[in-house]
Amino acid sequence: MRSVYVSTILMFGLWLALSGHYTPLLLALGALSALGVSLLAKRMNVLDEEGLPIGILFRLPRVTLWIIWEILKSNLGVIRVIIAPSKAAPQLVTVLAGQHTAAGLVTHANFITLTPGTVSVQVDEDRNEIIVHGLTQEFCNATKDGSMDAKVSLLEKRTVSGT
Amino acid sequence: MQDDPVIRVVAKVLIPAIMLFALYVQFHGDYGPGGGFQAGVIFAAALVLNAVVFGLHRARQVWPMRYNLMGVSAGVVLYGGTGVWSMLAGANYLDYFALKADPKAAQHLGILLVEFGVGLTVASVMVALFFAFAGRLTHIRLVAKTAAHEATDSGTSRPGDAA
Amino acid sequence: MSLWFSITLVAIGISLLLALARAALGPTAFDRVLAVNSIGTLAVLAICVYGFFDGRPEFLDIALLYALINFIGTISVLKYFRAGTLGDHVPTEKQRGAQ
Amino acid sequence: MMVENIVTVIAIFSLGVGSLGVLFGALGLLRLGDVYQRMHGAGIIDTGGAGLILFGLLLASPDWTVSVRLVLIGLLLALTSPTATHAIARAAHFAGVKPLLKTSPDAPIEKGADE
Repeated sequence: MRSVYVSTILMFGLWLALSGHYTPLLLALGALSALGVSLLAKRMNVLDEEGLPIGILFRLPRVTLWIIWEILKSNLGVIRVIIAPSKAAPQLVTVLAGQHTAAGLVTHANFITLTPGTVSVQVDEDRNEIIVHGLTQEFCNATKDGSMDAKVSLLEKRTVSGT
Repeated sequence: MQDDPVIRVVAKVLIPAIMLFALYVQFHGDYGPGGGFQAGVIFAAALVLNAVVFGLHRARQVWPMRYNLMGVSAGVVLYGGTGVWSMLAGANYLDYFALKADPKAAQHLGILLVEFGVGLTVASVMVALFFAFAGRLTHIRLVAKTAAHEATDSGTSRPGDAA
Repeated sequence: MSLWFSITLVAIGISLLLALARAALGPTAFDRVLAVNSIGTLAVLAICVYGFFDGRPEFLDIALLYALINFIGTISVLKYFRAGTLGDHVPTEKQRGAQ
Repeated sequence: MMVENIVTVIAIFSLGVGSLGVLFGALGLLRLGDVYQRMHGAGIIDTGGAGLILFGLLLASPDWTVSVRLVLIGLLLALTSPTATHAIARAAHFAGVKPLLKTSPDAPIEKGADE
Protein backbone atom coordinates (compact mmCIF):
# COMPACT_ATOMS: atom_id res chain seq x y z
CA MET A 1 0.00 0.00 0.00
CA ARG A 2 2.96 2.33 0.52
CA SER A 3 3.39 2.62 -3.24
CA VAL A 4 -0.22 3.80 -3.57
CA TYR A 5 0.36 6.63 -1.08
CA VAL A 6 3.59 7.70 -2.76
CA SER A 7 1.97 7.56 -6.19
CA THR A 8 -1.05 9.54 -4.95
CA ILE A 9 1.21 12.30 -3.63
CA LEU A 10 3.23 12.41 -6.86
CA MET A 11 0.09 12.43 -9.01
CA PHE A 12 -1.48 15.19 -6.91
CA GLY A 13 1.72 17.19 -7.35
CA LEU A 14 1.42 16.73 -11.11
CA TRP A 15 -2.22 17.89 -10.92
CA LEU A 16 -1.24 21.00 -8.96
CA ALA A 17 1.48 21.78 -11.50
CA LEU A 18 -0.87 21.38 -14.46
CA SER A 19 -4.01 22.91 -13.00
CA GLY A 20 -3.39 26.60 -12.31
CA HIS A 21 -6.92 26.97 -10.85
CA TYR A 22 -7.06 26.38 -7.11
CA THR A 23 -10.74 26.33 -6.15
CA PRO A 24 -11.90 23.87 -3.46
CA LEU A 25 -13.94 21.91 -6.03
CA LEU A 26 -11.01 21.40 -8.41
CA LEU A 27 -8.61 20.57 -5.56
CA ALA A 28 -11.03 17.91 -4.28
CA LEU A 29 -11.47 16.50 -7.79
CA GLY A 30 -7.68 16.47 -8.15
CA ALA A 31 -7.17 14.54 -4.93
CA LEU A 32 -9.88 12.05 -5.93
CA SER A 33 -8.35 11.67 -9.40
CA ALA A 34 -4.86 11.09 -7.97
CA LEU A 35 -6.18 8.44 -5.60
CA GLY A 36 -8.29 6.73 -8.28
CA VAL A 37 -5.43 6.69 -10.78
CA SER A 38 -3.08 5.23 -8.17
CA LEU A 39 -5.56 2.50 -7.23
CA LEU A 40 -6.14 1.58 -10.88
CA ALA A 41 -2.37 1.61 -11.48
CA LYS A 42 -1.92 -0.70 -8.49
CA ARG A 43 -4.52 -2.99 -10.03
CA MET A 44 -2.54 -2.95 -13.28
CA ASN A 45 0.60 -3.95 -11.33
CA VAL A 46 2.54 -0.98 -12.64
CA LEU A 47 3.37 0.41 -9.17
CA ASP A 48 6.22 -1.94 -8.22
CA GLU A 49 9.85 -0.92 -7.72
CA GLU A 50 10.24 -0.80 -11.53
CA GLY A 51 7.30 1.49 -12.21
CA LEU A 52 7.92 3.79 -9.26
CA PRO A 53 11.72 3.94 -8.82
CA ILE A 54 11.57 6.63 -6.14
CA GLY A 55 15.29 6.67 -5.38
CA ILE A 56 16.28 7.18 -9.00
CA LEU A 57 13.55 9.77 -9.60
CA PHE A 58 14.69 11.88 -6.67
CA ARG A 59 18.40 11.62 -7.47
CA LEU A 60 17.98 12.43 -11.18
CA PRO A 61 18.49 16.22 -10.68
CA ARG A 62 22.08 15.50 -9.58
CA VAL A 63 23.09 14.32 -13.03
CA THR A 64 20.96 16.74 -15.08
CA LEU A 65 23.73 19.22 -15.83
CA TRP A 66 26.19 16.44 -16.62
CA ILE A 67 23.80 14.69 -19.05
CA ILE A 68 22.93 18.01 -20.77
CA TRP A 69 26.65 18.68 -21.28
CA GLU A 70 27.18 15.15 -22.67
CA ILE A 71 24.21 15.59 -25.03
CA LEU A 72 25.54 18.91 -26.37
CA LYS A 73 29.02 17.43 -26.90
CA SER A 74 27.80 14.37 -28.77
CA ASN A 75 25.36 16.49 -30.79
CA LEU A 76 28.33 18.40 -32.22
CA GLY A 77 30.10 15.11 -32.92
CA VAL A 78 27.15 13.71 -34.86
CA ILE A 79 26.69 16.95 -36.81
CA ARG A 80 30.33 16.66 -37.89
CA VAL A 81 29.59 13.17 -39.25
CA ILE A 82 26.40 14.36 -40.98
CA ILE A 83 28.39 17.06 -42.82
CA ALA A 84 30.85 14.39 -44.01
CA PRO A 85 29.08 11.00 -44.03
CA SER A 86 32.27 9.25 -45.12
CA LYS A 87 33.60 9.77 -41.58
CA ALA A 88 31.02 7.33 -40.23
CA ALA A 89 32.55 4.15 -38.86
CA PRO A 90 29.58 2.33 -37.31
CA GLN A 91 30.31 -0.31 -34.68
CA LEU A 92 28.36 -2.66 -32.47
CA VAL A 93 29.87 -2.92 -28.99
CA THR A 94 28.78 -4.63 -25.80
CA VAL A 95 28.71 -2.42 -22.70
CA LEU A 96 28.74 -4.01 -19.26
CA ALA A 97 26.23 -2.42 -16.89
CA GLY A 98 26.88 -2.38 -13.15
CA GLN A 99 23.28 -1.71 -12.15
CA HIS A 100 21.37 -4.03 -9.84
CA THR A 101 17.78 -3.03 -10.57
CA ALA A 102 15.80 -3.07 -13.81
CA ALA A 103 15.03 0.64 -13.39
CA GLY A 104 18.73 1.44 -13.09
CA LEU A 105 19.54 -0.63 -16.15
CA VAL A 106 16.80 1.16 -18.09
CA THR A 107 18.14 4.55 -16.97
CA HIS A 108 21.57 3.52 -18.23
CA ALA A 109 20.19 2.33 -21.58
CA ASN A 110 18.11 5.49 -22.02
CA PHE A 111 21.08 7.73 -21.19
CA ILE A 112 23.07 5.87 -23.86
CA THR A 113 20.31 6.46 -26.42
CA LEU A 114 19.74 10.03 -25.25
CA THR A 115 23.29 11.02 -26.19
CA PRO A 116 23.23 11.03 -30.01
CA GLY A 117 25.93 8.92 -31.58
CA THR A 118 25.10 5.87 -29.52
CA VAL A 119 21.88 3.84 -29.56
CA SER A 120 21.22 0.92 -27.24
CA VAL A 121 20.08 -1.88 -29.55
CA GLN A 122 19.45 -4.64 -27.07
CA VAL A 123 19.31 -4.75 -23.27
CA ASP A 124 20.03 -8.08 -21.64
CA GLU A 125 18.61 -8.20 -18.13
CA ASP A 126 20.15 -11.53 -17.11
CA ARG A 127 23.71 -10.79 -18.15
CA ASN A 128 23.54 -7.03 -17.40
CA GLU A 129 24.77 -6.17 -20.87
CA ILE A 130 23.72 -3.50 -23.33
CA ILE A 131 24.54 -3.92 -27.01
CA VAL A 132 25.25 -0.44 -28.34
CA HIS A 133 25.40 0.81 -31.93
CA GLY A 134 27.89 3.66 -32.13
CA LEU A 135 28.31 6.00 -35.07
CA THR A 136 32.12 6.19 -34.81
CA GLN A 137 34.93 4.64 -32.79
CA GLU A 138 35.10 7.68 -30.45
CA PHE A 139 31.44 7.42 -29.47
CA CYS A 140 31.88 3.72 -28.68
CA ASN A 141 34.95 4.39 -26.55
CA ALA A 142 33.17 7.18 -24.66
CA THR A 143 30.33 4.80 -23.84
CA LYS A 144 32.61 1.93 -22.85
CA ASP A 145 34.95 3.85 -20.54
CA GLY A 146 32.53 3.42 -17.64
CA SER A 147 31.93 7.04 -16.64
CA MET A 148 28.23 6.84 -17.55
CA ASP A 149 27.94 3.48 -15.79
CA ALA A 150 29.40 5.02 -12.61
CA LYS A 151 27.01 8.00 -12.78
CA VAL A 152 23.95 5.77 -13.16
CA SER A 153 25.13 3.45 -10.39
CA LEU A 154 25.37 6.53 -8.18
CA LEU A 155 21.67 7.13 -8.85
CA GLU A 156 20.51 3.77 -7.52
CA LYS A 157 23.02 3.60 -4.65
CA ARG A 158 20.73 3.66 -1.66
CA THR A 159 18.17 1.35 -3.24
CA VAL A 160 20.73 -1.45 -3.14
CA SER A 161 21.80 -0.99 0.48
CA GLY A 162 18.15 -0.65 1.49
CA THR A 163 17.06 -3.98 0.08
CA MET B 1 7.06 -6.33 -25.69
CA GLN B 2 7.29 -7.30 -22.04
CA ASP B 3 10.64 -9.04 -22.51
CA ASP B 4 12.36 -5.71 -23.15
CA PRO B 5 13.07 -3.97 -19.84
CA VAL B 6 13.23 -0.48 -21.38
CA ILE B 7 9.74 -0.53 -22.88
CA ARG B 8 8.31 -2.30 -19.83
CA VAL B 9 9.69 0.15 -17.26
CA VAL B 10 8.91 3.27 -19.27
CA ALA B 11 5.35 2.07 -19.87
CA LYS B 12 4.97 1.42 -16.14
CA VAL B 13 6.16 4.95 -15.38
CA LEU B 14 4.00 6.57 -18.05
CA ILE B 15 0.65 4.82 -17.60
CA PRO B 16 -0.39 6.53 -14.30
CA ALA B 17 0.76 9.90 -15.63
CA ILE B 18 -1.32 9.49 -18.81
CA MET B 19 -4.39 8.56 -16.79
CA LEU B 20 -3.93 11.61 -14.54
CA PHE B 21 -3.48 13.84 -17.58
CA ALA B 22 -6.75 12.45 -18.96
CA LEU B 23 -8.58 13.35 -15.75
CA TYR B 24 -6.95 16.81 -15.77
CA VAL B 25 -8.27 17.41 -19.30
CA GLN B 26 -11.64 16.06 -18.16
CA PHE B 27 -12.11 18.47 -15.28
CA HIS B 28 -10.53 21.56 -16.84
CA GLY B 29 -12.70 21.50 -19.95
CA ASP B 30 -14.06 24.98 -19.29
CA TYR B 31 -10.63 26.61 -18.77
CA GLY B 32 -8.55 25.31 -21.66
CA PRO B 33 -8.76 23.04 -24.66
CA GLY B 34 -10.30 19.70 -23.81
CA GLY B 35 -13.43 18.26 -22.35
CA GLY B 36 -15.16 14.95 -22.09
CA PHE B 37 -14.45 13.53 -25.52
CA GLN B 38 -10.70 14.19 -25.52
CA ALA B 39 -10.34 13.03 -21.93
CA GLY B 40 -12.08 9.76 -22.72
CA VAL B 41 -9.77 9.10 -25.64
CA ILE B 42 -6.63 9.87 -23.58
CA PHE B 43 -7.80 7.60 -20.77
CA ALA B 44 -8.43 4.84 -23.31
CA ALA B 45 -4.93 5.46 -24.72
CA ALA B 46 -3.45 4.60 -21.32
CA LEU B 47 -5.35 1.31 -21.29
CA VAL B 48 -4.30 0.63 -24.89
CA LEU B 49 -0.65 1.17 -23.93
CA ASN B 50 -1.15 -1.27 -21.06
CA ALA B 51 -2.68 -3.84 -23.41
CA VAL B 52 0.00 -3.41 -26.09
CA VAL B 53 2.93 -3.74 -23.69
CA PHE B 54 1.64 -6.30 -21.18
CA GLY B 55 -0.69 -8.28 -23.40
CA LEU B 56 -4.41 -8.17 -24.13
CA HIS B 57 -5.10 -11.03 -21.77
CA ARG B 58 -3.79 -9.11 -18.75
CA ALA B 59 -5.49 -5.90 -19.87
CA ARG B 60 -8.81 -7.75 -19.94
CA GLN B 61 -8.22 -8.93 -16.38
CA VAL B 62 -7.45 -5.41 -15.20
CA TRP B 63 -10.34 -3.85 -17.11
CA PRO B 64 -12.94 -6.54 -17.78
CA MET B 65 -15.55 -6.17 -20.50
CA ARG B 66 -18.30 -5.58 -17.94
CA TYR B 67 -16.53 -2.35 -16.88
CA ASN B 68 -16.99 -1.13 -20.45
CA LEU B 69 -20.70 -1.96 -20.41
CA MET B 70 -21.08 -0.29 -17.02
CA GLY B 71 -19.10 2.75 -18.17
CA VAL B 72 -21.10 3.21 -21.37
CA SER B 73 -24.45 3.02 -19.62
CA ALA B 74 -23.39 5.04 -16.56
CA GLY B 75 -22.15 7.83 -18.83
CA VAL B 76 -25.43 8.00 -20.74
CA VAL B 77 -27.41 7.86 -17.49
CA LEU B 78 -25.31 10.68 -16.02
CA TYR B 79 -25.85 12.83 -19.12
CA GLY B 80 -29.55 12.15 -19.33
CA GLY B 81 -29.97 12.33 -15.55
CA THR B 82 -28.53 15.84 -15.45
CA GLY B 83 -31.02 16.86 -18.11
CA VAL B 84 -33.94 15.27 -16.28
CA TRP B 85 -32.78 16.85 -13.02
CA SER B 86 -33.01 20.30 -14.58
CA MET B 87 -36.47 19.43 -15.91
CA LEU B 88 -37.53 18.34 -12.40
CA ALA B 89 -36.20 21.66 -11.12
CA GLY B 90 -38.64 23.38 -13.44
CA ALA B 91 -36.53 24.35 -16.45
CA ASN B 92 -35.90 22.94 -19.92
CA TYR B 93 -33.92 19.74 -20.56
CA LEU B 94 -30.21 20.35 -19.80
CA ASP B 95 -30.96 23.92 -18.69
CA TYR B 96 -28.24 24.10 -16.03
CA PHE B 97 -29.38 27.38 -14.44
CA ALA B 98 -32.11 25.60 -12.52
CA LEU B 99 -29.73 23.17 -10.77
CA LYS B 100 -28.64 25.60 -8.05
CA ALA B 101 -29.61 28.98 -6.66
CA ASP B 102 -26.43 30.66 -7.90
CA PRO B 103 -26.60 30.56 -11.73
CA LYS B 104 -22.81 30.59 -12.19
CA ALA B 105 -22.20 27.67 -9.83
CA ALA B 106 -25.18 25.85 -11.38
CA GLN B 107 -23.70 26.26 -14.86
CA HIS B 108 -20.35 24.94 -13.63
CA LEU B 109 -21.90 21.91 -11.93
CA GLY B 110 -24.06 21.06 -14.93
CA ILE B 111 -21.17 21.21 -17.41
CA LEU B 112 -18.98 19.14 -15.07
CA LEU B 113 -21.60 16.37 -14.75
CA VAL B 114 -22.46 16.26 -18.45
CA GLU B 115 -18.81 16.26 -19.51
CA PHE B 116 -18.03 13.49 -17.04
CA GLY B 117 -20.83 11.42 -18.57
CA VAL B 118 -19.41 12.02 -22.06
CA GLY B 119 -15.90 11.11 -20.90
CA LEU B 120 -17.05 7.89 -19.25
CA THR B 121 -18.94 6.74 -22.33
CA VAL B 122 -16.17 7.67 -24.78
CA ALA B 123 -13.44 5.94 -22.73
CA SER B 124 -15.49 2.76 -22.40
CA VAL B 125 -16.44 2.65 -26.08
CA MET B 126 -12.83 3.25 -27.14
CA VAL B 127 -11.52 0.46 -24.91
CA ALA B 128 -14.28 -1.89 -26.08
CA LEU B 129 -13.43 -1.13 -29.74
CA PHE B 130 -9.75 -1.81 -29.10
CA PHE B 131 -10.49 -5.08 -27.31
CA ALA B 132 -12.77 -6.18 -30.14
CA PHE B 133 -10.30 -5.38 -32.93
CA ALA B 134 -7.11 -6.50 -31.19
CA GLY B 135 -8.62 -9.78 -30.03
CA ARG B 136 -9.86 -10.61 -33.51
CA LEU B 137 -6.80 -12.55 -34.74
CA THR B 138 -6.57 -14.57 -31.53
CA HIS B 139 -10.24 -15.39 -31.90
CA ILE B 140 -9.89 -16.44 -35.56
CA ARG B 141 -6.87 -18.66 -34.81
CA LEU B 142 -8.64 -20.29 -31.88
CA VAL B 143 -11.70 -21.02 -34.04
CA ALA B 144 -9.46 -22.44 -36.77
CA LYS B 145 -7.66 -24.61 -34.20
CA THR B 146 -10.88 -26.06 -32.78
CA ALA B 147 -12.12 -26.70 -36.31
CA ALA B 148 -8.88 -28.53 -37.13
CA HIS B 149 -9.17 -30.61 -33.96
CA GLU B 150 -12.77 -31.54 -34.74
CA ALA B 151 -11.74 -32.52 -38.25
CA THR B 152 -9.02 -34.88 -36.99
CA ASP B 153 -11.35 -36.32 -34.34
CA SER B 154 -14.08 -37.26 -36.83
CA GLY B 155 -11.84 -39.09 -39.29
CA THR B 156 -10.90 -37.52 -42.61
CA SER B 157 -13.82 -35.12 -43.06
CA ARG B 158 -13.07 -31.39 -43.17
CA PRO B 159 -15.32 -28.75 -41.63
CA GLY B 160 -17.99 -27.97 -44.21
CA ASP B 161 -18.16 -31.51 -45.61
CA ALA B 162 -21.01 -32.38 -43.30
CA ALA B 163 -23.34 -29.87 -44.96
CA MET C 1 10.39 38.13 -31.00
CA SER C 2 7.57 37.21 -33.38
CA LEU C 3 10.05 37.23 -36.26
CA TRP C 4 12.26 34.67 -34.51
CA PHE C 5 9.32 32.42 -33.77
CA SER C 6 8.40 32.43 -37.46
CA ILE C 7 12.01 31.68 -38.47
CA THR C 8 12.00 28.71 -36.09
CA LEU C 9 8.68 27.58 -37.56
CA VAL C 10 10.15 27.71 -41.08
CA ALA C 11 13.16 25.64 -39.94
CA ILE C 12 10.84 23.06 -38.37
CA GLY C 13 8.77 23.00 -41.58
CA ILE C 14 11.83 22.31 -43.76
CA SER C 15 12.90 19.54 -41.36
CA LEU C 16 9.40 18.07 -41.56
CA LEU C 17 9.69 17.91 -45.35
CA LEU C 18 13.12 16.22 -45.12
CA ALA C 19 11.78 13.66 -42.65
CA LEU C 20 8.76 13.12 -44.90
CA ALA C 21 11.16 12.40 -47.78
CA ARG C 22 12.84 9.73 -45.64
CA ALA C 23 9.46 8.24 -44.78
CA ALA C 24 8.64 8.07 -48.49
CA LEU C 25 12.06 6.68 -49.53
CA GLY C 26 12.21 3.88 -46.98
CA PRO C 27 13.84 1.50 -47.82
CA THR C 28 12.96 -0.68 -44.79
CA ALA C 29 9.80 -0.34 -42.71
CA PHE C 30 11.91 0.72 -39.74
CA ASP C 31 13.20 3.75 -41.65
CA ARG C 32 9.60 4.81 -42.12
CA VAL C 33 8.73 4.29 -38.46
CA LEU C 34 11.81 6.29 -37.45
CA ALA C 35 10.88 9.09 -39.83
CA VAL C 36 7.29 9.16 -38.60
CA ASN C 37 8.51 9.27 -35.00
CA SER C 38 10.73 12.25 -35.86
CA ILE C 39 7.81 13.93 -37.64
CA GLY C 40 5.84 13.52 -34.41
CA THR C 41 8.59 15.21 -32.35
CA LEU C 42 8.81 18.02 -34.91
CA ALA C 43 5.03 18.45 -34.80
CA VAL C 44 5.18 18.79 -31.00
CA LEU C 45 7.81 21.52 -31.39
CA ALA C 46 5.80 23.22 -34.13
CA ILE C 47 2.68 23.28 -31.95
CA CYS C 48 4.66 24.82 -29.06
CA VAL C 49 6.28 27.50 -31.23
CA TYR C 50 3.02 28.30 -33.01
CA GLY C 51 1.31 28.71 -29.64
CA PHE C 52 3.87 31.39 -28.73
CA PHE C 53 3.75 32.95 -32.20
CA ASP C 54 -0.02 33.29 -31.95
CA GLY C 55 0.05 34.37 -28.29
CA ARG C 56 -2.13 31.43 -27.24
CA PRO C 57 0.03 29.16 -25.03
CA GLU C 58 -2.98 26.89 -24.29
CA PHE C 59 -1.69 25.00 -27.32
CA LEU C 60 0.92 23.47 -25.00
CA ASP C 61 -1.65 21.03 -23.58
CA ILE C 62 -2.16 19.72 -27.10
CA ALA C 63 1.61 19.43 -27.61
CA LEU C 64 1.90 17.40 -24.39
CA LEU C 65 -0.87 15.12 -25.59
CA TYR C 66 0.71 14.77 -29.05
CA ALA C 67 4.01 13.66 -27.49
CA LEU C 68 2.17 10.95 -25.52
CA ILE C 69 0.15 9.70 -28.49
CA ASN C 70 3.26 9.71 -30.70
CA PHE C 71 5.00 7.33 -28.28
CA ILE C 72 1.98 5.02 -27.96
CA GLY C 73 1.60 4.96 -31.75
CA THR C 74 5.25 4.05 -32.36
CA ILE C 75 5.18 1.25 -29.79
CA SER C 76 1.91 -0.11 -31.20
CA VAL C 77 3.20 -0.15 -34.79
CA LEU C 78 6.37 -1.97 -33.70
CA LYS C 79 4.33 -4.51 -31.77
CA TYR C 80 2.20 -5.06 -34.86
CA PHE C 81 5.32 -5.67 -36.98
CA ARG C 82 6.64 -8.13 -34.44
CA ALA C 83 3.54 -10.10 -33.49
CA GLY C 84 1.20 -9.47 -36.43
CA THR C 85 -1.51 -8.40 -34.01
CA LEU C 86 -2.05 -5.85 -31.26
CA GLY C 87 -3.58 -8.52 -29.03
CA ASP C 88 -2.00 -11.63 -27.59
CA HIS C 89 0.40 -13.49 -29.79
CA VAL C 90 -1.05 -16.92 -30.60
CA PRO C 91 1.39 -18.98 -32.70
CA THR C 92 -0.09 -20.39 -35.90
CA GLU C 93 0.01 -24.14 -36.56
CA LYS C 94 3.14 -23.71 -38.68
CA GLN C 95 4.99 -21.69 -36.00
CA ARG C 96 3.87 -24.17 -33.36
CA GLY C 97 5.37 -27.01 -35.43
CA ALA C 98 8.69 -25.16 -35.70
CA GLN C 99 9.02 -24.80 -31.94
CA MET D 1 15.43 46.57 -18.67
CA MET D 2 19.00 45.38 -19.12
CA VAL D 3 18.28 41.94 -17.67
CA GLU D 4 15.22 41.51 -19.88
CA ASN D 5 17.28 42.31 -22.95
CA ILE D 6 19.90 39.73 -22.03
CA VAL D 7 17.23 37.08 -21.45
CA THR D 8 15.63 37.89 -24.82
CA VAL D 9 18.98 37.62 -26.58
CA ILE D 10 19.66 34.26 -24.95
CA ALA D 11 16.17 33.06 -25.94
CA ILE D 12 16.68 34.12 -29.57
CA PHE D 13 20.12 32.51 -29.63
CA SER D 14 18.70 29.29 -28.19
CA LEU D 15 15.84 29.24 -30.71
CA GLY D 16 18.27 29.83 -33.58
CA VAL D 17 20.72 27.14 -32.55
CA GLY D 18 17.82 24.77 -31.90
CA SER D 19 16.46 25.42 -35.40
CA LEU D 20 19.89 24.64 -36.83
CA GLY D 21 20.02 21.45 -34.76
CA VAL D 22 16.61 20.35 -36.01
CA LEU D 23 17.67 21.03 -39.61
CA PHE D 24 20.93 19.09 -39.20
CA GLY D 25 19.05 16.21 -37.58
CA ALA D 26 16.59 16.00 -40.47
CA LEU D 27 19.52 16.24 -42.90
CA GLY D 28 21.16 13.33 -41.08
CA LEU D 29 17.92 11.40 -41.34
CA LEU D 30 18.22 11.83 -45.10
CA ARG D 31 21.98 11.50 -45.66
CA LEU D 32 23.29 8.76 -43.38
CA GLY D 33 23.82 5.19 -44.54
CA ASP D 34 21.36 2.80 -42.92
CA VAL D 35 18.58 2.61 -40.32
CA TYR D 36 20.91 2.41 -37.35
CA GLN D 37 22.94 5.43 -38.45
CA ARG D 38 19.82 7.46 -39.21
CA MET D 39 18.73 6.92 -35.61
CA HIS D 40 21.64 9.15 -34.54
CA GLY D 41 20.32 11.87 -36.85
CA ALA D 42 16.85 11.52 -35.36
CA GLY D 43 18.53 11.70 -31.94
CA ILE D 44 19.71 15.24 -32.69
CA ILE D 45 16.12 16.34 -33.41
CA ASP D 46 14.91 14.72 -30.20
CA THR D 47 17.62 16.03 -27.86
CA GLY D 48 19.59 19.02 -29.09
CA GLY D 49 16.99 20.56 -31.36
CA ALA D 50 13.95 19.99 -29.17
CA GLY D 51 15.82 20.84 -25.96
CA LEU D 52 17.18 24.16 -27.24
CA ILE D 53 13.90 25.24 -28.82
CA LEU D 54 11.99 24.41 -25.63
CA PHE D 55 14.64 26.25 -23.58
CA GLY D 56 14.25 29.30 -25.80
CA LEU D 57 10.48 29.22 -25.39
CA LEU D 58 10.92 28.76 -21.63
CA LEU D 59 12.89 32.00 -21.45
CA ALA D 60 10.19 33.77 -23.49
CA SER D 61 7.25 32.34 -21.55
CA PRO D 62 4.86 34.95 -20.15
CA ASP D 63 3.43 32.90 -17.28
CA TRP D 64 4.52 30.22 -14.82
CA THR D 65 1.79 27.77 -15.93
CA VAL D 66 3.27 27.98 -19.44
CA SER D 67 6.76 27.32 -18.04
CA VAL D 68 5.50 24.24 -16.16
CA ARG D 69 4.02 22.81 -19.35
CA LEU D 70 7.22 23.45 -21.30
CA VAL D 71 9.27 21.67 -18.62
CA LEU D 72 6.81 18.76 -18.65
CA ILE D 73 7.02 18.49 -22.45
CA GLY D 74 10.81 18.48 -22.17
CA LEU D 75 10.79 15.75 -19.52
CA LEU D 76 8.28 13.69 -21.50
CA LEU D 77 10.37 13.94 -24.68
CA ALA D 78 13.50 13.01 -22.70
CA LEU D 79 11.70 9.90 -21.43
CA THR D 80 9.82 8.77 -24.54
CA SER D 81 12.11 9.63 -27.46
CA PRO D 82 15.06 7.42 -26.41
CA THR D 83 12.61 4.65 -25.57
CA ALA D 84 10.99 4.86 -28.99
CA THR D 85 14.41 4.96 -30.70
CA HIS D 86 15.54 1.94 -28.69
CA ALA D 87 12.32 0.10 -29.55
CA ILE D 88 12.87 0.75 -33.27
CA ALA D 89 16.53 -0.36 -33.05
CA ARG D 90 15.58 -3.50 -31.17
CA ALA D 91 12.76 -4.34 -33.58
CA ALA D 92 15.06 -3.85 -36.58
CA HIS D 93 17.72 -6.02 -34.92
CA PHE D 94 15.19 -8.78 -34.25
CA ALA D 95 13.76 -8.54 -37.76
CA GLY D 96 17.25 -9.31 -39.07
CA VAL D 97 18.20 -5.90 -40.50
CA LYS D 98 21.99 -6.08 -40.50
CA PRO D 99 23.83 -2.84 -39.69
CA LEU D 100 26.63 -1.55 -41.91
CA LEU D 101 29.78 -2.01 -39.84
CA LYS D 102 33.38 -0.89 -40.06
CA THR D 103 35.33 -3.63 -38.34
CA SER D 104 38.92 -2.35 -38.71
CA PRO D 105 40.24 1.17 -39.37
CA ASP D 106 41.33 0.38 -42.95
CA ALA D 107 38.48 -1.89 -43.99
CA PRO D 108 35.55 -0.46 -45.94
CA ILE D 109 32.09 -0.27 -44.40
CA GLU D 110 30.28 -3.53 -45.00
CA LYS D 111 27.29 -5.52 -43.93
CA GLY D 112 27.97 -6.88 -40.48
CA ALA D 113 27.89 -10.53 -39.57
CA ASP D 114 25.27 -11.74 -37.15
CA GLU D 115 25.87 -11.55 -33.41
